Amino acid sequence: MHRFANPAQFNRLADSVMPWAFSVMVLTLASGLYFALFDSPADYQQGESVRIMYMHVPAAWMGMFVYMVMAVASFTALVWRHPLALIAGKAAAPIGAMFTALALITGALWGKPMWGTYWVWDGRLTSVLVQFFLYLGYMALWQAVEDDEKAGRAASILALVGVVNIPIIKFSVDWWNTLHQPASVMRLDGPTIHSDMLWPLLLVAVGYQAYFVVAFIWRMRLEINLRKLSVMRMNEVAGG
Amino acid sequence: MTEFLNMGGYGAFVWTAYGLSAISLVTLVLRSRARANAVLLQVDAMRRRRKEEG
Amino acid sequence: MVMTHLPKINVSSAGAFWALVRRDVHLAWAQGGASTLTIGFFLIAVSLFPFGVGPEPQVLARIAPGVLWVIALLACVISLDRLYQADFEDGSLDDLVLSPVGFLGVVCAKVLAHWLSTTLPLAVLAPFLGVMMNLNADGFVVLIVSLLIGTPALSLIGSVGAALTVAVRRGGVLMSLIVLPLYVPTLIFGVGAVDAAVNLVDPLPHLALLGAVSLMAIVAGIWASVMALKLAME
Amino acid sequence: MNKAVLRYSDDTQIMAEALTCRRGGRTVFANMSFTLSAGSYLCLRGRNGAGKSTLLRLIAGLVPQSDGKFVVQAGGQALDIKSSLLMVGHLNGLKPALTLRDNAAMFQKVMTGQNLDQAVLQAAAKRFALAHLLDQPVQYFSSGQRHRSALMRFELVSRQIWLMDEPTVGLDSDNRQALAVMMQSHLERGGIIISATHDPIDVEGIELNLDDFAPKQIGQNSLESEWL
Repeated sequence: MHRFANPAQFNRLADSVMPWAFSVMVLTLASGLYFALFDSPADYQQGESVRIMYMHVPAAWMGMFVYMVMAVASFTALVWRHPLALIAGKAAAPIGAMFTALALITGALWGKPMWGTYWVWDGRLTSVLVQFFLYLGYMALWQAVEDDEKAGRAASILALVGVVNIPIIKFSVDWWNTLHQPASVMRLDGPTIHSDMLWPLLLVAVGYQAYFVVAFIWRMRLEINLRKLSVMRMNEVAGG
Repeated sequence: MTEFLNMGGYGAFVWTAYGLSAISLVTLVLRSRARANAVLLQVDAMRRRRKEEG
Repeated sequence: MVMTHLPKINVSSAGAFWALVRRDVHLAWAQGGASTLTIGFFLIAVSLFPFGVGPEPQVLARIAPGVLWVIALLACVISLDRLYQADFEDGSLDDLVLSPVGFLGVVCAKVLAHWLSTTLPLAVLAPFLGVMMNLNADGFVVLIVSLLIGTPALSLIGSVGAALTVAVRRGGVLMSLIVLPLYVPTLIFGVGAVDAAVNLVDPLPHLALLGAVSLMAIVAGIWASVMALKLAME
Repeated sequence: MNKAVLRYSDDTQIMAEALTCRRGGRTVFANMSFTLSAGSYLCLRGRNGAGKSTLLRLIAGLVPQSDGKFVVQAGGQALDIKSSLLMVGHLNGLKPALTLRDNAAMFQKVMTGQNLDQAVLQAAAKRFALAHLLDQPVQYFSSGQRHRSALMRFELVSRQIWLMDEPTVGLDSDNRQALAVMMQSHLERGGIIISATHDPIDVEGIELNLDDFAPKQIGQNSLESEWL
């Protein structure tokens, strides 16, 4: 059995990491919000609505980051048959999907004041939309396959195929975007990022990373307990 | 204060963005935590019953 | 006459491979096979658009490349969920994977058979529907060529979805959810090629990119399908 | 035409040592050992869910073993199991749209790359009383007829190791007799047969009860699963 694989060891590690992750999260998010809302300049064109950027951009980054985490977990699960890696993908997926959805929603909320419509087929937003569908497919596959072990490995294969396709999708969407580029579409991350704007952006981004660790630990605990329950039930039935 | 809330006329959008993000992040963790503990209770209950029978 | 030791038959799996392809193409066109249904879907779905957007020729001409490609793509997806499931349910998949053809041979044979029996007819049929959609004449040839270059990627990536959901009852909808996002590049470059031809712009770069995606799909598609099939056969 | 009497190599051996198989977080069977040499018949017994089918699929190489050793060897070096075995499962592997003759020809072509010898097909069909159905599409067959059609494969393709999952299902007495005769002659030619079945076939062989290898009952705490 893998040295690090059993759930008890994971729980011990999680218990020691949790306080640190939590405090880092609270600190960075609090200061990030303070800078974002109070202490950074409004944009000369967009006015105060630029503050939505501090929610939108980190969320989009996290959507991409979590998919990479899922891909690494899937690779480990498939190559080394690592039982914890198998469910790490399932634990991380909802977090990634949430961040991707938040990126889309905040993108729309930001688009409305700037271009007068909630949705604009900007290259980056469209890629995030397709990425959201990849998350949905991954999570749906987990639920559809009954046997936990097989569901995990099937979803892992899909995650690897997905991660290989993401750059291709990104390229084709950007290429498609330039093809149908309406005259003057403001690029979503604003003309240039004023240095004062950089601070809140980075703080929120680090805060979201710390948040991911916290959420991931709780999601993993849930998945581990669910697996314990299903194994207990299987043995109850098999006990005959 | 109201000037701050107004956000130069974009208050609705800015606060919805921040509010929605905050609610989503917090709900996900709380729900996962609650479910994790609930399932753990179930597992312990089954274990105890199994011990009595065993 | 007693032969002391069984002569080692050199099992040529090539013969078996083509026999499998022929069988699947035959079954696809046999009663209850996927091909006739898929072509029927393609015809009906495309002809719905004039009802939806109105019969004005310029409108139809404008959206023709996109509609033809999207519907061909959807027709491909709905014909794919039975790619492995039919053989999985009647047990012949067990025999195929235990035969010298092996997992890799089965996946390649099935994808090739699907491409020949389903996507090829779509490509051949598309121009007739192009007429109905008032597609500009310059676009006809490139429409066929783009479908021929692009559809292998549809069959290959679709095969991954089919293999992942082979043991899932009513896996068809799930398969579409899994596969359609991965079809975006093929769709974009395919429609881009036909649009370019219609606007008298050189379609070659679009076709090249479309071909690149299909080549990529060969690598990713076959590897993932074999892995997924091995998993399902456990 | 006296059929050439094929004789399989005598030093083929199937050897399992402390074989364990875990699936879906549950142990199906643990540290099972047996050795099978040419000409022997192993009959798997055990309640449903004891892992009979799993063991057959493990031997066929479709299911990975979790622990222990499992080797198929001939004269010391390992044998590629896939090219020397034939398996029949609950499902019959017949395409309903094709006739029995086409199904058999397809099976022969896929398994050996050669075309089917019609005389061999005729003999096989006669053995299981299917000669009159050769040109009928399988979709009209009863489940018993379909099962007998599946059993014909052992006559069509000559492989040393036969794996049979519930071979007697849906067979009436004289077909059961035909099956026993076919198995007996295969054993005499040095073949190896492993079958999982509830009702006995009158072919003498070794019995292996999988219940003896089930994970120890819940009472003791050795419910080994990495999740508990």
